[in-house]
Amino acid sequence: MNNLFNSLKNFYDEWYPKVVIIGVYLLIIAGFLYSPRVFEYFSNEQSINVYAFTEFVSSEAVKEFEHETGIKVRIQYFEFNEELYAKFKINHGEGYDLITPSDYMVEMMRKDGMLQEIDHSKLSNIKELDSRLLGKYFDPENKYSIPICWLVYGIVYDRDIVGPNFKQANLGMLFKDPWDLVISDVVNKHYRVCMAQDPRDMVYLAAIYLYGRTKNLTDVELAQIQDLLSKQKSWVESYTDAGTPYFLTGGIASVALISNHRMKKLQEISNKFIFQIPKDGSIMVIENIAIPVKTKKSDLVHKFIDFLISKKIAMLHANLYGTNSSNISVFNEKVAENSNFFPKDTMFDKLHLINNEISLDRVDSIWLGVRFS
Amino acid sequence: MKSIRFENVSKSFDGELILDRLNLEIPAGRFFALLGPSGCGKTTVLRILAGLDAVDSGKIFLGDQDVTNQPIYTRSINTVFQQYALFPHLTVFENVAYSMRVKGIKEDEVKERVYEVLKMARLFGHESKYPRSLSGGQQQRVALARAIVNRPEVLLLDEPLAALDLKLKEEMLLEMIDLQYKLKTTFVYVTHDQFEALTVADKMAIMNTNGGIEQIGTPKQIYEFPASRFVANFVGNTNIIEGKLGQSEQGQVVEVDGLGLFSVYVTPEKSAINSSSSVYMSIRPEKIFISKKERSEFSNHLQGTVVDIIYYGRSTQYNVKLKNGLRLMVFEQNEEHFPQESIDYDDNVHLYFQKENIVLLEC
Amino acid sequence: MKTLRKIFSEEIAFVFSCPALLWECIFLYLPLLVLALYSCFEFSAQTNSWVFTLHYYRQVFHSLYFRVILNSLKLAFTATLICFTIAYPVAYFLAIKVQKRFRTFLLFSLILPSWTSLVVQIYAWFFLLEQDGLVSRTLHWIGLIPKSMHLLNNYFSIMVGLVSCFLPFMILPIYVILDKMDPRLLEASADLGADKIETFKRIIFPLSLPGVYTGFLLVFVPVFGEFAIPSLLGGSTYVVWGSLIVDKFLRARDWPFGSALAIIGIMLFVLIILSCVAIRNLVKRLRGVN
Amino acid sequence: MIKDGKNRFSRLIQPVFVGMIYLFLYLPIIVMVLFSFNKSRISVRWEGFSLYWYQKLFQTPEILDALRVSLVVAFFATVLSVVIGTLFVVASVWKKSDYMSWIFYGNILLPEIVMAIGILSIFTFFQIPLGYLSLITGHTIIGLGFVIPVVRARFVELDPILTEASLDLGATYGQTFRKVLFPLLLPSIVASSLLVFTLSLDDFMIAFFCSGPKIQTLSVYVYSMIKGGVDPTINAISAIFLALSSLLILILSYLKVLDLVVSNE
Repeated sequence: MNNLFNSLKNFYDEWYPKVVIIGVYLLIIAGFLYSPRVFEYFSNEQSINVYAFTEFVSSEAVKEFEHETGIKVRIQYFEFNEELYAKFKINHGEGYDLITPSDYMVEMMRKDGMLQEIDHSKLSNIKELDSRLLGKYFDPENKYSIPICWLVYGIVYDRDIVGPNFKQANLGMLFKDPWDLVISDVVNKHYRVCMAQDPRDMVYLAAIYLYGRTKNLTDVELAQIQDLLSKQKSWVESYTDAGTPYFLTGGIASVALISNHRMKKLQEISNKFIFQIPKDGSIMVIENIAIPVKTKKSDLVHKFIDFLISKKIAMLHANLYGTNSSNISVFNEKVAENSNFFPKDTMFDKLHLINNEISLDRVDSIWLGVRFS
Repeated sequence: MKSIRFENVSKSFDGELILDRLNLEIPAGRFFALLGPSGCGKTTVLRILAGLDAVDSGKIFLGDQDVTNQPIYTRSINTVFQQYALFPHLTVFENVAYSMRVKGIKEDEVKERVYEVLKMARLFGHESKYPRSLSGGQQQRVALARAIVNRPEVLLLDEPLAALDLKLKEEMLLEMIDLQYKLKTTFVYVTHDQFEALTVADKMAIMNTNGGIEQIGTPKQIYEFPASRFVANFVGNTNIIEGKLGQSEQGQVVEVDGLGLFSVYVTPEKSAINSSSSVYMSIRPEKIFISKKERSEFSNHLQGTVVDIIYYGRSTQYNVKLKNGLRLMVFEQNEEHFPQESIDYDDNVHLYFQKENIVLLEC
Repeated sequence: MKTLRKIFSEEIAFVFSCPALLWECIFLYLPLLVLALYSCFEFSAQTNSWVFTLHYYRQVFHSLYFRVILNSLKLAFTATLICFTIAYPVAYFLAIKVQKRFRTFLLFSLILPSWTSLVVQIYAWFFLLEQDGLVSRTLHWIGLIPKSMHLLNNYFSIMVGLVSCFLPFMILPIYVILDKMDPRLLEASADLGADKIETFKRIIFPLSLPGVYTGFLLVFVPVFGEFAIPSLLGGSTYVVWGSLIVDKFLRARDWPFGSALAIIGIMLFVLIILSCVAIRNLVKRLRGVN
Repeated sequence: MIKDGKNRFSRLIQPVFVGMIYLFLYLPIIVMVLFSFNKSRISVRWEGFSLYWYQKLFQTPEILDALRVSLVVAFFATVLSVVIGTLFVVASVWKKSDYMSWIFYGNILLPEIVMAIGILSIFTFFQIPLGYLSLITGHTIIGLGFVIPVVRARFVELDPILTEASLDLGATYGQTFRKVLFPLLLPSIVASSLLVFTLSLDDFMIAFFCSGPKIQTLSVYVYSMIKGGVDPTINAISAIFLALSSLLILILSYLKVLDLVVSNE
């Protein structure tokens, strides 16, 4: 008994100082890490933190908004919806006041309870929105999201490669073996293709090409899609977004999948290329503004949303980025200017939105199979 | 200037006992040498003294003060390290001034004392050089200067001359003796080189391979009257012959198998050795007289054949094979300027020595 | 050393080493532990509790994923080997041939490129490697290739990117070791009758091995985990471990699976290192016996 | 004569090889600087000289902000990792508790994404606000993995003989560290600082996950620009940054500070 007591006492003597030291250090580290909270508490700066796609909220617009309202706007950019989602999944999006998820991401975030309802009555410009973009599957009543702009994927090709038989671009230009097209005289020389970076786009596009739909795809159909993409790989130069202009202007690839706003940039460098929306349909993406559930700056954010969808700013962004504006009057003006980049109304029905029916896991496993074939 | 006393000091490294209840007294103000073969633990003694290693048990006194648990930097003991351990980023001056500067001594005094010491060490004019641009001997002197500048009670020297050539070594030894004489500091000199130890020491201790002290005494005592076979063998060269102590009509004798009787002289200290017990006889090679002629003034006489002749300059060594197969080493002073009998390989020679030159050692 | 120990007291040492250790534990090992737990527990809706499972590990081993890991190891190994082949002569030249006053300058100009963003450098390679790019033209001019070639989106371009980004990390450690080498050793070797090649083979190279090992680690590890270079310069046609993990964590949000992938990759790597060490020791021992 | 010629050839081949390797390393840099003066919007064709991107750079506060964040984070992460790393090395070497050092190999071995996710989950779990401090924390972890091995290698080389000599001469542990070890460790400290600084500037993963909503580093900004190809303003800022750091290195080497890092004395 005494022995036990002694050994306990020794243990205590030995560890007591160490525990105290560790405790002190932990306090210091904690103090160090939590100190911003203190500053935060004392600061009452009027500001909103925006987490947006690279090309949808410009610093010019922000400057103007800051100038008009005196509210400070900080922007950070992300590249993929999934980055946004991953960050929100871990820390519930704490600190962000406004985000720009794409269509399918709105549905996911909405279902996960990450988004706040938007008060439409606070948005004076809401009537100017293009009605074709409202009430889609991902947010039937637009309670959680407001479209800011939209894009459509088209085919860009070198005008030299097409033969006299060629009339309108189609998905076959991407998915059929260029040799076959050469033989059947559709094109007059062999070419290589650039596809987009996101495997999801690839799978859905293949589904449109094969079945004309993106819903209710069976396992067999998905397997066929994988086969198609695997076969296609041999004439694909690269799966890239950023590299496409390099490969096209460098003459390495002659046909590419490209979104219409990126095409606008390409057009600025070279006029060798023609952009068309494939006649068998394509993918469209609606980019939205949404408010994370954790923000406490709802009023300021609504102001900013209203500002973003106003005609002036929508015009600014449409000019700057070449995106299709969600503001109907801006859109119509742009179409009038240059109809090439925009889908005609008849085409609109053939444009498919990405949905969440095929899980990302499934897409990834198809993709891995493709890349390893 | 303080004496040092080790009381029952034990120390082990990794479970291996290096020092086992060591007792040692080092007199104050003397040049004390600690001599022992490599790996005998003499460096450990030094490190314990300096405070670089702690003892497992036992006590160390500096004068009357128990310093066993005193931190290294508070001990008034300085060391000259084997590889000098000069600070490569400091000049000679800064190296020497280091110990005073860390104590916060005023810069005027630092300057004065450093120059004094540098002069003493004949380093004047080198004070702004860096150690790497100095020669080995100069580095040695910097290390020495650095160690004495703070006037320690005890100066420890850990094989300080190991890296120097013979000539420089002899020079440095004399300088150190001079220095010790001037400073009157207690010097503790650790070495495995008997020549260095015999040269510098006022008093020396011999350590054996087990970390025990074999003998303490003046160099003369150690050399002439080794207390054990180990000491006799380790300090200088010697011939060891094993035999049995006995009594005959001429007095005390030792009987050796195949060689007959040796008459010996038993000093009073050795009188405790029992008659008819086995003993070693140690005879220094220079105490043996070698000749081809018969002589009668010596108390012991042997015969043998020359098998090796090694010319040393000041002396020549003959290895002589005795009739029982034992080999003896003999030194003879060289003298070529006067005619001398010449001894050659395979010559039969007579060996003579006096019984007083035989040191009896217990087995 | 015991007195050093006594005076430099236990408490002070503890106070000194605590910040680094705590930092390490809280911000590296604790999270790692959490991720490791993630990879072997599954939330079961039926029992409403966490259940232990090796499901994710099985998934890694039974699929293409494992091949991806092996491929990345191969890629990393090749890149490291190329880096080593190039870096050694450069380090040798810097350490032994170059005059001391130029050395500092040359060393720092070695590091300078890595102070610009990796992505920017990669994009510059885009330009350099394209069909009519500088590299292709130069190679054509020298006569190495028959006509100007498209050098992007293949194994070659990945290698160029990897090597150009990680080469300094191989050169520096080797340089450090070579620079420290005692020139007398070389003289001794020459004196013993070894020619330059023999001296290199028997003295310089074996002595520089620690630097080589460090360089190996400094290049192999980041290349193994690299995802940006293979995916940007390889035209997404090459899948590597790094981008798999990034995909799993970022895109698919399949954290358990991502963790399992990460852990298996690291294990595999550690296993390789350990077996290398073991083989070396074995060889040493066998030699010792003979 | 023939032999001489051959000698000259073999003497030349090494410098030429090294020169080519340097060229190889600098090719992308040269191209980058070149394109920062290009008129074209996409860095793919030379379309004439222009200072437009530099002008635009100074009108784009985000880039300058991002650069500032990067530099601040890199600076503090470097200082912090050097200080606590060196303290650890001192304690572990003087106490002979080397066995603890292996845990710092983890920092080099783990893929950055795993580290980043891990750190983010810990920060979120404890509700620690993200920002400068979380970035500094993360980069300090990366830094420790380099500081500790580098400084330790040097320390072990110096110790114990110089430490002992200093203690023997009456210096306390503190004085020994300040007056003997620190000056001698300085090269390794400076070298590892440079390394940590570089890594912190280049890091993307931790910067991406742990930066929080208010700040972003230059590397994250650059990455988010990738989608549209590298904007020439990025080239411009890289060129400026490069020019500044070259200038710094030139000044330092003129002041002989760098020799300190390179020499082993």
